[in-house]
Amino acid sequence: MLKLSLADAAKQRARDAAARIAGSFAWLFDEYTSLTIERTVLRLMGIDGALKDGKPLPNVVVDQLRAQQALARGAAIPVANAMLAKNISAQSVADSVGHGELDLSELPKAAPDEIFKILDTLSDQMLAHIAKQRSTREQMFAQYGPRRVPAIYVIVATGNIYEDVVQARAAASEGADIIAVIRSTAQSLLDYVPFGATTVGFGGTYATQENFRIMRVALDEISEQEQRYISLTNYASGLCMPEISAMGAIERLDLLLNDAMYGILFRDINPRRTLLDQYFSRMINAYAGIEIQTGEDNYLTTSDAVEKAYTVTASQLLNEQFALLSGIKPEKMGLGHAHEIDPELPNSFSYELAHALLTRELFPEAPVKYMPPTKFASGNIFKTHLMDAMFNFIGQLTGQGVQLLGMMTEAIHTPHLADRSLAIENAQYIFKAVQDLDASLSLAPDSWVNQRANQVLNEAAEFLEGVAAEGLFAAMARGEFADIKRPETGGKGLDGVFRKDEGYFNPFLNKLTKELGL
Amino acid sequence: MLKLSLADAAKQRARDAAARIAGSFAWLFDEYTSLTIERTVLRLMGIDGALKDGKPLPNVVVDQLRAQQALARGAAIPVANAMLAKNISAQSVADSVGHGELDLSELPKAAPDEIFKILDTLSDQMLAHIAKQRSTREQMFAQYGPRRVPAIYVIVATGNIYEDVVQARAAASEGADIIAVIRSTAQSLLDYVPFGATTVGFGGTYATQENFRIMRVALDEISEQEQRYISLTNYASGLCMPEISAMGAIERLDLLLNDAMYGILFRDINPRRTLLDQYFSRMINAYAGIEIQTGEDNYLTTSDAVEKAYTVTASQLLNEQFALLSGIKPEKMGLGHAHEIDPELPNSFSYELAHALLTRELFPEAPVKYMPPTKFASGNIFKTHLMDAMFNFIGQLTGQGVQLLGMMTEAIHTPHLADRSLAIENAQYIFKAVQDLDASLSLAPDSWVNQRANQVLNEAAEFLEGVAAEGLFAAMARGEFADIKRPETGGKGLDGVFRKDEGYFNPFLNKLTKELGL
Amino acid sequence: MSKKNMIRPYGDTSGDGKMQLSFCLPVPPDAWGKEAARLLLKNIGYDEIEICGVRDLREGYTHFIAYAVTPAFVDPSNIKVKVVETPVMDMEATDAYIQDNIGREITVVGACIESDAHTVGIDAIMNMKGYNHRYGLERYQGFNAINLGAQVPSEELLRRAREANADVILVSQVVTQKNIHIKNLTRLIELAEAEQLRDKMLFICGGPRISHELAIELGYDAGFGTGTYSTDVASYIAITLAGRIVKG
Amino acid sequence: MSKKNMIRPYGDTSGDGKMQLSFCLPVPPDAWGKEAARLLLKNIGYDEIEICGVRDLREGYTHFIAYAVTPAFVDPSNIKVKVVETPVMDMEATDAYIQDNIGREITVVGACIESDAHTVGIDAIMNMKGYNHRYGLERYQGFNAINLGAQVPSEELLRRAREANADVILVSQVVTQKNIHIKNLTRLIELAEAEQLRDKMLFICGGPRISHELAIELGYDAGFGTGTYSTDVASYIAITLAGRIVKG
Ligand code: B12
Ligand code: B12
Ligand SMILES: Cc1ncc(COP(=O)(O)O)c(C=O)c1O
Ligand SMILES: Cc1ncc(COP(=O)(O)O)c(C=O)c1O
Repeated sequence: MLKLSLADAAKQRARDAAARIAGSFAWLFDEYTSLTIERTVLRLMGIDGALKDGKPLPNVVVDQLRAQQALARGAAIPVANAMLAKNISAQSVADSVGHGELDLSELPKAAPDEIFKILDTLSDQMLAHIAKQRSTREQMFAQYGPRRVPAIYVIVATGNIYEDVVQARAAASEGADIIAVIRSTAQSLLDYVPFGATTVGFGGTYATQENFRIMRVALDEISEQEQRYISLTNYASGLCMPEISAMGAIERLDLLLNDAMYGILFRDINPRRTLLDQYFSRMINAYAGIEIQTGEDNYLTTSDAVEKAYTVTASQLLNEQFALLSGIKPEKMGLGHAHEIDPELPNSFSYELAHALLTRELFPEAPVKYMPPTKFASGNIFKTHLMDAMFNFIGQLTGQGVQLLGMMTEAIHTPHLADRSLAIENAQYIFKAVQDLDASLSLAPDSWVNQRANQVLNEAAEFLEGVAAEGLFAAMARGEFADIKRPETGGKGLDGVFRKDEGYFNPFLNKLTKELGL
Repeated sequence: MLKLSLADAAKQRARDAAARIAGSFAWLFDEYTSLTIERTVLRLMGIDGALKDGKPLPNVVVDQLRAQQALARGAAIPVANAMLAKNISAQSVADSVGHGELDLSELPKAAPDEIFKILDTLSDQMLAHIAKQRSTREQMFAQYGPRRVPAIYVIVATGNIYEDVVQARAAASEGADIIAVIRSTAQSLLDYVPFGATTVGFGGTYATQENFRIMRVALDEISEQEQRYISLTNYASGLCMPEISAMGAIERLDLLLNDAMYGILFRDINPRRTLLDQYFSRMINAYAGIEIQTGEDNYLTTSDAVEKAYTVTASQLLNEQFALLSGIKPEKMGLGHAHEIDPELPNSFSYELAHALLTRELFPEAPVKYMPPTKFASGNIFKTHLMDAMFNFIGQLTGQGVQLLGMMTEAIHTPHLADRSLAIENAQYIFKAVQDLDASLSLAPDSWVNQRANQVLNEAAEFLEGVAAEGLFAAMARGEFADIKRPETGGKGLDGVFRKDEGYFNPFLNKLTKELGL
Repeated sequence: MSKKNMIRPYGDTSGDGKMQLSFCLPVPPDAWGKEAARLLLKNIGYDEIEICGVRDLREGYTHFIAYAVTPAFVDPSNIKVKVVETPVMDMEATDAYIQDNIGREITVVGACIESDAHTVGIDAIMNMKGYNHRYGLERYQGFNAINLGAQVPSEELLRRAREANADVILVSQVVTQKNIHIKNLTRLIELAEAEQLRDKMLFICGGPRISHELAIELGYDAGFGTGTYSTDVASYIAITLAGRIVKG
Repeated sequence: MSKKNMIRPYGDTSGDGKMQLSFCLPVPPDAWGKEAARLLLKNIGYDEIEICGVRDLREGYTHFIAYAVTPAFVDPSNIKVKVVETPVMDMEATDAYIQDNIGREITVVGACIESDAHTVGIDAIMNMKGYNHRYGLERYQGFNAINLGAQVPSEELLRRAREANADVILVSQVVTQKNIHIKNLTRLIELAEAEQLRDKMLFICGGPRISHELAIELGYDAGFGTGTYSTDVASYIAITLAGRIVKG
């Protein structure tokens, strides 16, 4: 078996530093909330729908509360109060607010214990639903058998949920284990989640709850047809991390892209906002049994994959520590890395092998998410197809958890039906060809591959220790991550972060904290 | 480094049996000659050209002698006699015979010492020319540096030598080290070598001396342009093995397909004829410094590559022993094998790895010729391209001598210009990606790969011992090779084999025997 | 005519007409060459041409990889296919069928004719061991299968068939460069006609570029392409011969 | 018109017209579907159609791989290309040229506009470290380079350019699905015209699907595609601005 000998000390140093960094945000997690967190609470209380102009009702309600400076206690209490006052459902409260028929600040205040009681009931209902989705998933896996390793993960991105369904069904029938519906460009930057089934997106399809539902129904059908559970995934990043997690939990998404720092670095979203949102978002994921996936690949699409390999390791360790704080178990941490080395570099395969083994061995329980070549994918589809084959080779050889298949048209367009099918064919052929190869091989002592892995680990440890000393926000402000400077108070969405006051109440946060044993 | 542990005893058993088999043909090599051997003598004496109807002059002369029952002494003496009688060159003798103006049997007999003298001069001249071609090649390699390992070998096969030149030049500029001009279908079965530049062939271009010359000139030009010596190869198989070797030696071909048994098994050429012809043919190759390449791939295009893997090993060992008898050095033995495992078979890569390592380690000095997937190549060019990538991977990983590149259109047509270019791109990318990977890896003790290699070796040893006991011809007659029954007196060309009489004289056979130290 | 029911290529939006192309032109790998490639596709009739790959092939040639949209479509009502229509039975069923409907062994003589040495295909149909878990005709009780192998001159095939009193001739042609297979197959049929054998036997050809349609065009009774199994051929022969016996 | 000098695809015989195609149709993976594929290619105008690959894509779709011959050709005299024609100088030469011909720093403001976040391309042109061993504009002495980065609204880009008194605007557009790049680039130019900035600055766009020709069409001064280096852009700017200064 291919096994690295990693220096234990370096592993420990790196992990300790990451833990210190993640551990230093209790002030933020304990004392702040955000617009999207409050909208999440409303969604979990059962509020959905949108105005004619598309503005979702959770936004309408939260915005009204905010305008009335009534949000510091959270959105749950005022809405529960309105339910009691009017004796209507949470949804009807939102509808009335939406129609301009209800002003939440003008209602009589109900007795606190009544408010807490109704919130207790509502939150129990929703958590029961989520728990049921979780056990449905578990039952299906038990019935059909576990996912293959690596799992075959493909994207659909037509921009139209109905075309997406066709493409997803075809892919699943051909052997895909996980379908990712790529989001429309820049949805990250919307401070709301669009509503309903959508047919127009750019480079992807909007993530909406209805789109989630439509796709889940289609995949459940194929799961039955193929007697294989087909997982569904989407993106919980950007300005609506916890809302999307909640929607995913409700509609039984199985995985979510959910990175602690992606929004900051790659979307210029405010650092405080991002860390705060990811904290709650991940608690929902943890409870829902959703496997998170992190976006370390983004470091390498921007920077050089050899020179900056250590940034992947460092980010994985940070994502791990932040995830632990939200109650996510190692076996649900799809930490990311990517096959982005210049194909012109001699020994590109050996570099990749070292990096891929390093990730596997640092996180032995994690269903590591391995991203395909994209940066050096070119209009030469034949060459790109080969690069994807080398990527698939390493994925199987090193037992990655999830293989996000590369497409030969990566540099040209979002995948056509045939592109995806060829990608699956590529993976299936290579996976089978090198199925048990790992068992025959070992790594020569003092081999270049082993040395390279240790080098990257050391660089990561050193880097993280520097960040721990300096503070994460300070390091980001200085451009230590991905060469991009992100000041603590810069970026989008900071004005959506605010201090909770004493009376703040979030029934889900409280219950999840308990359920997850945090 | 990937290194097998092969059982020494099995190696020895297999090699001994092969040596016994090859050693049992002294009666044939010493006492017989063939039409093509005699035509070869004439060609080496300087006779070339053809009649209007295309019949080559070496055939015309030999056929006249044969008709007059005057061939048992060989063709050299009668032609030398005519040269003396008429005081003309060997070419003029042939021209006159061709024009029906000369009857070789009607000439006065010159004194034997005069005949031997003139033959001595002629053969010295030709051997000097061949030696010069050999040293030209050696100088060019010394000047430009050695071939890469594995060397990039591509075919051209347009059927038109002038189109072939375009395609060969392009391929060499892109990085090909060796150009093979594939022969027109069934040229093997012609008992003559066509004459002149040709533009119409099926599935390949006729092997003619003029075509050899045209291509050599083109490649010498590119060699200079690229500062890399570009080798040329063709096929010395079929009914004209030694003639093609002679033409190749004269025109500085660098390699020749030249298998001891291919003609018997895959072309239904008579067994005696084939073994006899290969013997002389290989002496010429040995003297000319031509690297021979053997056709073990053919076993696997017909039979199953796993079940019949041992036939490749057995054939390699036989080809080795026959080659040694003709004075070929191990470093000029391009023993063949092929990547022909069903891509649907789990662990196809591991099988190939075992087989490829076995060949490398059994013949450590041989520039092993590794053939690409062909049988399972399908009209799905994308899949075939991937299979070729796996083949290239193993070629580099195990350090094969010559990588005969597969083309993604293998199942469709003889290669288009772009197909070949993509094949070179494929090899160059993979070779670079796994350049030094071998140095990092080792084979686990008791690994499946090692066990598989030993299994094949054992099967080969057992098989060869059976053949040695039974006799090669008897075994072939029983269909022991490639499941095809080839009786000793069946097949094409047996009537072209005849006993030499006491006065037989072949100046080249004698000189080569001496020069090669046989 | 409404385009609604017409068949059009599909990339990621119904009827988007997307196609992938690759080709080589005798032009340099520069903007001029790329424009030549674009114009070629335009002249063929493509829209939204995207030349995404440009590879220098040296010697004045360049390889282009492109995606483009075709306005072309196919009217499904125009699609007519000639295929072998007899049902496919397994070996046991065919043997039983022959016993019941013909009552004697069927003699089949097969070969790769002329310069073609690709026997794997015909062996897959005829040899005992067969192909992909279907035994070949040699294994059938109802067939007397004579496989002459590679590179058999047409004359010899006909001679052997006459000698054996064959019911069926099987011919394989794999090499197709410069349409040599068409020439060879045509010649065989012409010889058979000259020798008045054509109507005495079923003439069946096969090979990776053979379709039933092409076979009919060339004067054969049937043709079989890539992926044929012995069962396809055996059923066809048994049923067709039984039909003739009844009629004849 | 003689076909002799016309440009035609090349497989292995001059002018043979061979092309490789692949596409997906909403048809089953059987003989009927294959015939649909053949007819489609026939309708496009191809000859000698060989459908060599047939892959079941499920859900009623099939992928076809084919080789075919096109009778189309390109008349070389019809090939006109619009390319940036200024010579390319290296950094030192460009700096010297600016000093000699312009005598002051050139201010350049760049951005990925609207929803586009693909900064790697514009960074390759503008950032200090550059791309493939060519430093970016920030490193030039003759340039004052301001890179606004990703997802910059067109309004903001124009505002910043006005503030900085820019000579040149650089816009990058990488996402092209549903021609969003055309929409974004058009909108920027229209805004610039409305604000009367269009003629005060050079407008240059770039991205993998941008050509000089397209840029001109959209109202830009120049466009740069795949494989552009900072040197190409810097030389173009310096020489073009120098020309305007002389003229203006
Ligand atoms: C194996 C092989 C060989 C072997 C043949 C061994 C043998 N005993 O058959 C060897 C190495 C000898 C060989 C040699 C050559 N080959 Co070759 N070969 C192939 C290869 C790799 C596979 C063919 C094969 O076995 N397919 C598997 C069988 C099962 O499939 P099949 O033949 O299609 O048969 C099926 C059906 O078509 C049908 N069928 C076939 N025949 C019949 C007959 C009847 C009656 C029926 C009912 C059905 C039927 O049923 C079969 C089972 O499903 C192909 C490439 C490829 N991957 O296809 C090249 C290929 C066919 N060969 C090719 C060439 C050019 C040659 C040579 C001429 C090269 C040369 N110049 O030396 C030589 C000469 C051979 C000759 N004189 O014919 C070309 C043909 C190009 C073209 N389209 O014209 C190909 C396509 C390779 C290439 N790209 O250049 N070859
Ligand atoms: C890296 C990358 C990303 C990174 C970007 C990181 C970053 N900081 O830039 C990340 C991961 C963030 C990303 C995200 C997305 N991406 Co993206 N991405 C790529 C990728 C892999 C490489 C692009 C690249 O960096 N090329 C290298 C640079 C150097 O080349 P270049 O951009 O062409 O630039 C050169 C020239 O064009 C020119 N040039 C470019 N701009 C300018 C400007 C001027 C003024 C000048 C003079 C010259 C110039 O000079 C440059 C140097 O030579 C491509 C696929 C590919 N291999 O091309 C997909 C690709 C571009 N992405 C794509 C998509 C769809 C997306 C997403 C929308 C997906 C999604 N739904 O989430 C998101 C959203 C991003 C957004 N809002 O724009 C698609 C676009 C499809 C299309 N044709 O519309 C592609 C083609 C992938 C695909 N097949 O789906 N992506
Ligand atoms: C963690 C993460 N989230 C989200 C996305 C998707 O991009 P966007 O932010 O535009 O939704 C990516 C894409 O790379 C990602 O890695
Ligand atoms: C040893 C050898 N000779 C010759 C050939 C070429 O075939 P032909 O005998 O038709 O020239 C091959 C092709 O596989 C071969 O392996």
